[in-house]
Amino acid sequence: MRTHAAKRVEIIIEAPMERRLRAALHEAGVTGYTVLPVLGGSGRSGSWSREGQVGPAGGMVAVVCILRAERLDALLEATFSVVERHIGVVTIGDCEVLRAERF
Amino acid sequence: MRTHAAKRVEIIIEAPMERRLRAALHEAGVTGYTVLPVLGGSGRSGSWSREGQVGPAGGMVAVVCILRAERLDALLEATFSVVERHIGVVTIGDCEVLRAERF
Amino acid sequence: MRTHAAKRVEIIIEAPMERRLRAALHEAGVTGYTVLPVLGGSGRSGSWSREGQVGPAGGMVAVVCILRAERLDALLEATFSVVERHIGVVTIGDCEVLRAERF
Amino acid sequence: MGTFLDLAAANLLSPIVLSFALGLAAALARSDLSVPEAAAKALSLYLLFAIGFKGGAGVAAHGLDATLLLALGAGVVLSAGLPFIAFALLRGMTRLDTVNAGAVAGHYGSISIVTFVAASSVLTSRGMEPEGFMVAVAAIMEAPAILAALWLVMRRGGTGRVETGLWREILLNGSIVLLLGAFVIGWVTGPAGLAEIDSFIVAPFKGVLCLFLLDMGLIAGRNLRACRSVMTPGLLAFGLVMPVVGSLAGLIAGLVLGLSAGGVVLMMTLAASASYIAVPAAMRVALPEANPSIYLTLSLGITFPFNLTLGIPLYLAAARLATGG
Amino acid sequence: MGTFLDLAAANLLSPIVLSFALGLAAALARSDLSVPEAAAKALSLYLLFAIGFKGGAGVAAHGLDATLLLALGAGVVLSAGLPFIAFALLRGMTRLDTVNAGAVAGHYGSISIVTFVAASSVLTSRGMEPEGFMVAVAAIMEAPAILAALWLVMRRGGTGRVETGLWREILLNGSIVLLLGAFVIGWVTGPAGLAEIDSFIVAPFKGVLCLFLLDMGLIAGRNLRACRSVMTPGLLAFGLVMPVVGSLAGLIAGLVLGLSAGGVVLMMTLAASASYIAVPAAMRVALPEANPSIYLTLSLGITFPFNLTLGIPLYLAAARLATGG
Amino acid sequence: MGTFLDLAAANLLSPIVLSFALGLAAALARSDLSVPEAAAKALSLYLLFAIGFKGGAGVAAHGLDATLLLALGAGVVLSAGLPFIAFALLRGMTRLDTVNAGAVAGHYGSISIVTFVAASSVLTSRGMEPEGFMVAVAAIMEAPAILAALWLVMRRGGTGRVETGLWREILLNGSIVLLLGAFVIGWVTGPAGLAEIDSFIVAPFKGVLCLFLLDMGLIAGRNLRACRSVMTPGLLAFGLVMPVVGSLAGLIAGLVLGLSAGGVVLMMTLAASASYIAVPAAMRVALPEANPSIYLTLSLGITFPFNLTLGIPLYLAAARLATGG
Ligand SMILES: Nc1ncnc2c1ncn2[C@@H]1O[C@H](COP(=O)(O)O)[C@@H](O)[C@H]1O
Ligand SMILES: Nc1ncnc2c1ncn2[C@@H]1O[C@H](COP(=O)(O)O)[C@@H](O)[C@H]1O
Ligand SMILES: Nc1ncnc2c1ncn2[C@@H]1O[C@H](COP(=O)(O)O)[C@@H](O)[C@H]1O
Ligand code: NA
Ligand code: NA
Ligand code: NA
Repeated sequence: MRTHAAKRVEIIIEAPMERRLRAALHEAGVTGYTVLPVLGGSGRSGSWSREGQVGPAGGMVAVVCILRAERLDALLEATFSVVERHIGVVTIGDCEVLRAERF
Repeated sequence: MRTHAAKRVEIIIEAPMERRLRAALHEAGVTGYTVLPVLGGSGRSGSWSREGQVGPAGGMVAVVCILRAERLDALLEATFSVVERHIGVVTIGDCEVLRAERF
Repeated sequence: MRTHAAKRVEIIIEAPMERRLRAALHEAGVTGYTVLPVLGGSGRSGSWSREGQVGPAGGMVAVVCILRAERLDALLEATFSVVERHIGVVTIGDCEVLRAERF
Repeated sequence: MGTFLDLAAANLLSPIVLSFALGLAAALARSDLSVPEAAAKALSLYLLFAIGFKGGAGVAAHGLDATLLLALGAGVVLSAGLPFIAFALLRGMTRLDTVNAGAVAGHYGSISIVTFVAASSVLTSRGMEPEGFMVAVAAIMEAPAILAALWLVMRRGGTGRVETGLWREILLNGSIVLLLGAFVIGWVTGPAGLAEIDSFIVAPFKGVLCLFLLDMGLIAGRNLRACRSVMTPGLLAFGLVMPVVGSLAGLIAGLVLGLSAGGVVLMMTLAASASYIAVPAAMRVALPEANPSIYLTLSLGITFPFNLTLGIPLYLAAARLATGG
Repeated sequence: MGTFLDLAAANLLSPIVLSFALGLAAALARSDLSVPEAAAKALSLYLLFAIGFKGGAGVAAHGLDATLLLALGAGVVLSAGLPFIAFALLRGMTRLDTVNAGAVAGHYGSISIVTFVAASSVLTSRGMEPEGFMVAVAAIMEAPAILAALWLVMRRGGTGRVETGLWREILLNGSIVLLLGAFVIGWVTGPAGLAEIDSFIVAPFKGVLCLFLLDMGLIAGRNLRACRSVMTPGLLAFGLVMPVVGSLAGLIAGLVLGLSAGGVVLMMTLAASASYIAVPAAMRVALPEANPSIYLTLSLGITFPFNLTLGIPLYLAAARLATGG
Repeated sequence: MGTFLDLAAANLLSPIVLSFALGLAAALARSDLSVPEAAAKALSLYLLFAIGFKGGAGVAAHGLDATLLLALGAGVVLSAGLPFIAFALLRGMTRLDTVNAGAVAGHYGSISIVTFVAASSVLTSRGMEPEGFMVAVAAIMEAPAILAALWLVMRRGGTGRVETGLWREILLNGSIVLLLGAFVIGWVTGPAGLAEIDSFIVAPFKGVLCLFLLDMGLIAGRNLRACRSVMTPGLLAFGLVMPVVGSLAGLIAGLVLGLSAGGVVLMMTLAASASYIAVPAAMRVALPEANPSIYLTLSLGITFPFNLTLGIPLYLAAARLATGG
């Protein structure tokens, strides 16, 4: 089956910043992404889990975005403007996609 | 530690199609996969989030499937038969696995 | 935007083992990871979904860990000590990261 | 007319409708107020269980006769017939293509159980106890409309796919099973069973309904915000006219069957309401080319609020007039 | 015998058992009816809190004597002892290997708190108030069985691993902590405390139990469907015989302690029931080689439904006969 | 003093406080007891809806005068003013930098609605019905403190960012909207509306509060365990002193306004309590450099338990003394 090269970007970010990340992606013309829930984690600021949370301030979400390589920079710039001062992890990987006309 | 090359396929698909995808994978002999919940997303048909949903019709799930490269085509064909007329994103990436005898 | 090479490890493991995996990672000096919920799946021990579960014994979680290549072996060893006798899938992929000083 | 205005005013100022309005307003103002999905689903399980059980206990208390079978038959006819009327109206009033018109039509033959619950609650407050078996009529009306809609589309060359397994999904969908199951349990255990659990399913019922409608308001509001673009004046008009047309069919059916005034109101409400759970899920599978924004916005964003606020008092006034009840 | 048949018939037609049956039937028919995990967990928190609190308030009302300590001791002995009987039966009746037999045996020494709750609710309906402290006996019976099971496996060269941290997990598992904590709160605040919150924990209790058992039926049914393949006639027979054997041990313990008829029923129920939450979680960690399908299907798919439907009326009839109560 | 000790003892032994203590103890002992996030959120929606509705129904019953407006004004002044006092205390008692001190100060100007609910519940038990409009005062006190805190930080060269959209998020956050919305619904539907749903929002209220506080105890305990390292004696002292200082400001405001004894208690409680939902979320966005461990541990781990256990009886005793009520 024919596939096409693309990039898979994964952004783990604080829940209160999700709306802002979505807006920044939108402005940068990145309109395809999927948001996954996060149960807990660990990082420099310690270990946390959803059970110990009250309200949305402490949680995180993972945003997965598949896009063509040439649009990667626009996405990274938009993402960086949001995560800059905030907690967050951004990774980029290579992948192949089916139905490339979607991206 | 010894690892072995494999493929990682990620399928983002409408929740009402999950049962059908599972069945198609099963028929194609792909019996190893994991289903993750999805909170929301954005695509050509606009932006959505779980909060605005009623019933299962609008939600999506992510299916992750690790398998040996030689079985990839069977999986893609099975997947395509299900997502063909439906909303859905399919990506394929390379990975290494521990305990390759499982795949 | 400048990025740096890193590894992305994904561990799918039974929920009752999550605490032990966290502890093992911590001991191995791996302090950055994120835990995602899992809805269901299929493997050699059959197919399951969260709906058919009672109590935490049957569920699984996915742990995603981004780290520098040179620390990969420590992580795999720690992980293996926990998943050895248990159900679980471990995959390793290549990725690039923003803000490499975090890893 | 005075009756209708009085009824409408009383209805609009009830905690139930105001809770819905609160949710709607919050969503339109883009507040982040939200009811967790699991909690909303739990509330709906509660409402289905309670309304089914009470219906069954009512049947146990008042006995049963041939009217039940006739009412079930009328439900099937309404559910399968209304999509044809809806389809014709849609082709006349809007520019929807066959697939989308068929998908929307299917929603209007089927029913909204929450609208049914809200109408039941209004009837209970007014002492107009309806026939308990109307719960079974509600359940039987969910599915036939889907068949009618697919037939409408396929007759015109559409590629609706009625796949193996879809029928089981539709007929055994959770809401139907719980509603009918609770109905049977209520019937079997009767008033004694009801007495055992009435402080769970009767006393707090209306309060739970308030919280549930708060969430419905939030969802309807978010839906309206997201889907403004698909709304045309024609669609909007259809979303307001179709429930009234449907309710007339329900009125006739109710009168022919000789139902009580309360029963007639429920029959009208069922015919007037549009599905937003079972049918959308089936349409995603069978008619993936149809645009969900259109049918969801119509049934959830237009017709549901209309029925909840003005429709129910209208049907109440009409049923009273017609039955002299 | 007449008594048992009457009791069984009444029990089988109660809303509680019918709700369970509805869930079971829905799952076997592959309906997509489901209770969200968070809602099911919330219901179980409610039930544990309510039953613990009421038990404690009961102790506060009726005072306490040495029987509590003796009952706790009996609970420990039953929990640690029954796995040996279960293990012997399993080796005789089935072809399970040591590890699987040990794992199953551990489940049958421990208890199912929902079975306990259902039995309590039946007793309350019949005016047979049991001793409040039976809640504490239930809590203390959860863990000893695990130790016994691991000992059984390791004695035969199995590699059960009793890792640091596992004991804390077992002894401080959420259910035990909440049950005992609520028991203490009920005891401390007494009837006055109960009066403050009884419209939350007493009045709606049975209705909540219905919804919870609906979910238990769904889970048991899904489990049975998924795990048909592991069921053998021998295992099935064990799943039906072992609760009766256990209940006899419970009967003897209850009579020796001089408990009330209600207390004897609860002691029998505890001994007869098998764990499907705490022990499976512990076994996944300590005996990962054991097949969860076997022990979950036995305790959840066979023994739990048996106890809920026929077991409880049987124990009730036996306890009445034996105590003359 | 005798009064305070009596009140404190009665409060400490209430099911509400004991449930909180149970959660705290379970978390500190590392039990895995937990309330699912969706269930906890549902409980809080219930509490907000119920307390708002009852407040509004109270206003409908007792009428309204200029005191409401004055009380709202006092709320704004307290909310905007207390951060300055808190900031000064923090700079004196601790070594927090500007950003962290500002972030903490903002929490103490704002309020904890659960503390308010707990105080209301104590007042209701004692027959000291407070003014219904205090619910609106609670809502209005959430936001001004955030503005004050950001001003404090920016004045000293900090880079607090008050981005477009943040204000809408703060003012339309779900809790405020639900609380005020339910207040309005209660007001519009009045005692008749309350009668329709009181078996949902009045009767089970205290029991629901118990379960909710169980979860608050779990969260506070987990927070304390995770954040021990950031706690210094200075911070601890601040977390105990600040609520008392705040309550004095509230006392003065309540007396000046001429509130009832119950109203004075609530005003003191609002001033004394610290936010742990709305303000932390706003601070993550506006002051990301501030350490969440510090402000969450202070408001959730220190001040909240203090208010719940000793604070409320203290404010009750003080208000009685001061109003002679
Ligand atoms: N190396 C990593 N791999 C995966 N997730 C991470 C990593 N580092 C941090 N995270 C996630 O980001 C959150 C905040 O990280 P930090 O700012 O380092 O405390 C953590 O709780 C994790 O959920
Ligand atoms: N490029 C993408 N990357 C990740 N997820 C996507 C992408 N495009 C679409 N999706 C997901 O697929 C759903 C439907 O997409 P669409 O059919 O384009 O509206 C979206 O809501 C997203 O959850
Ligand atoms: N090849 C695979 N790809 C993704 N997930 C898998 C795979 N194999 C197993 N899993 C996950 O691991 C769980 C247990 O697998 P198993 O031990 O093979 O039954 C499954 O239920 C899946 O969630
Ligand atoms: Na209809
Ligand atoms: Na047992
Ligand atoms: Na305050």
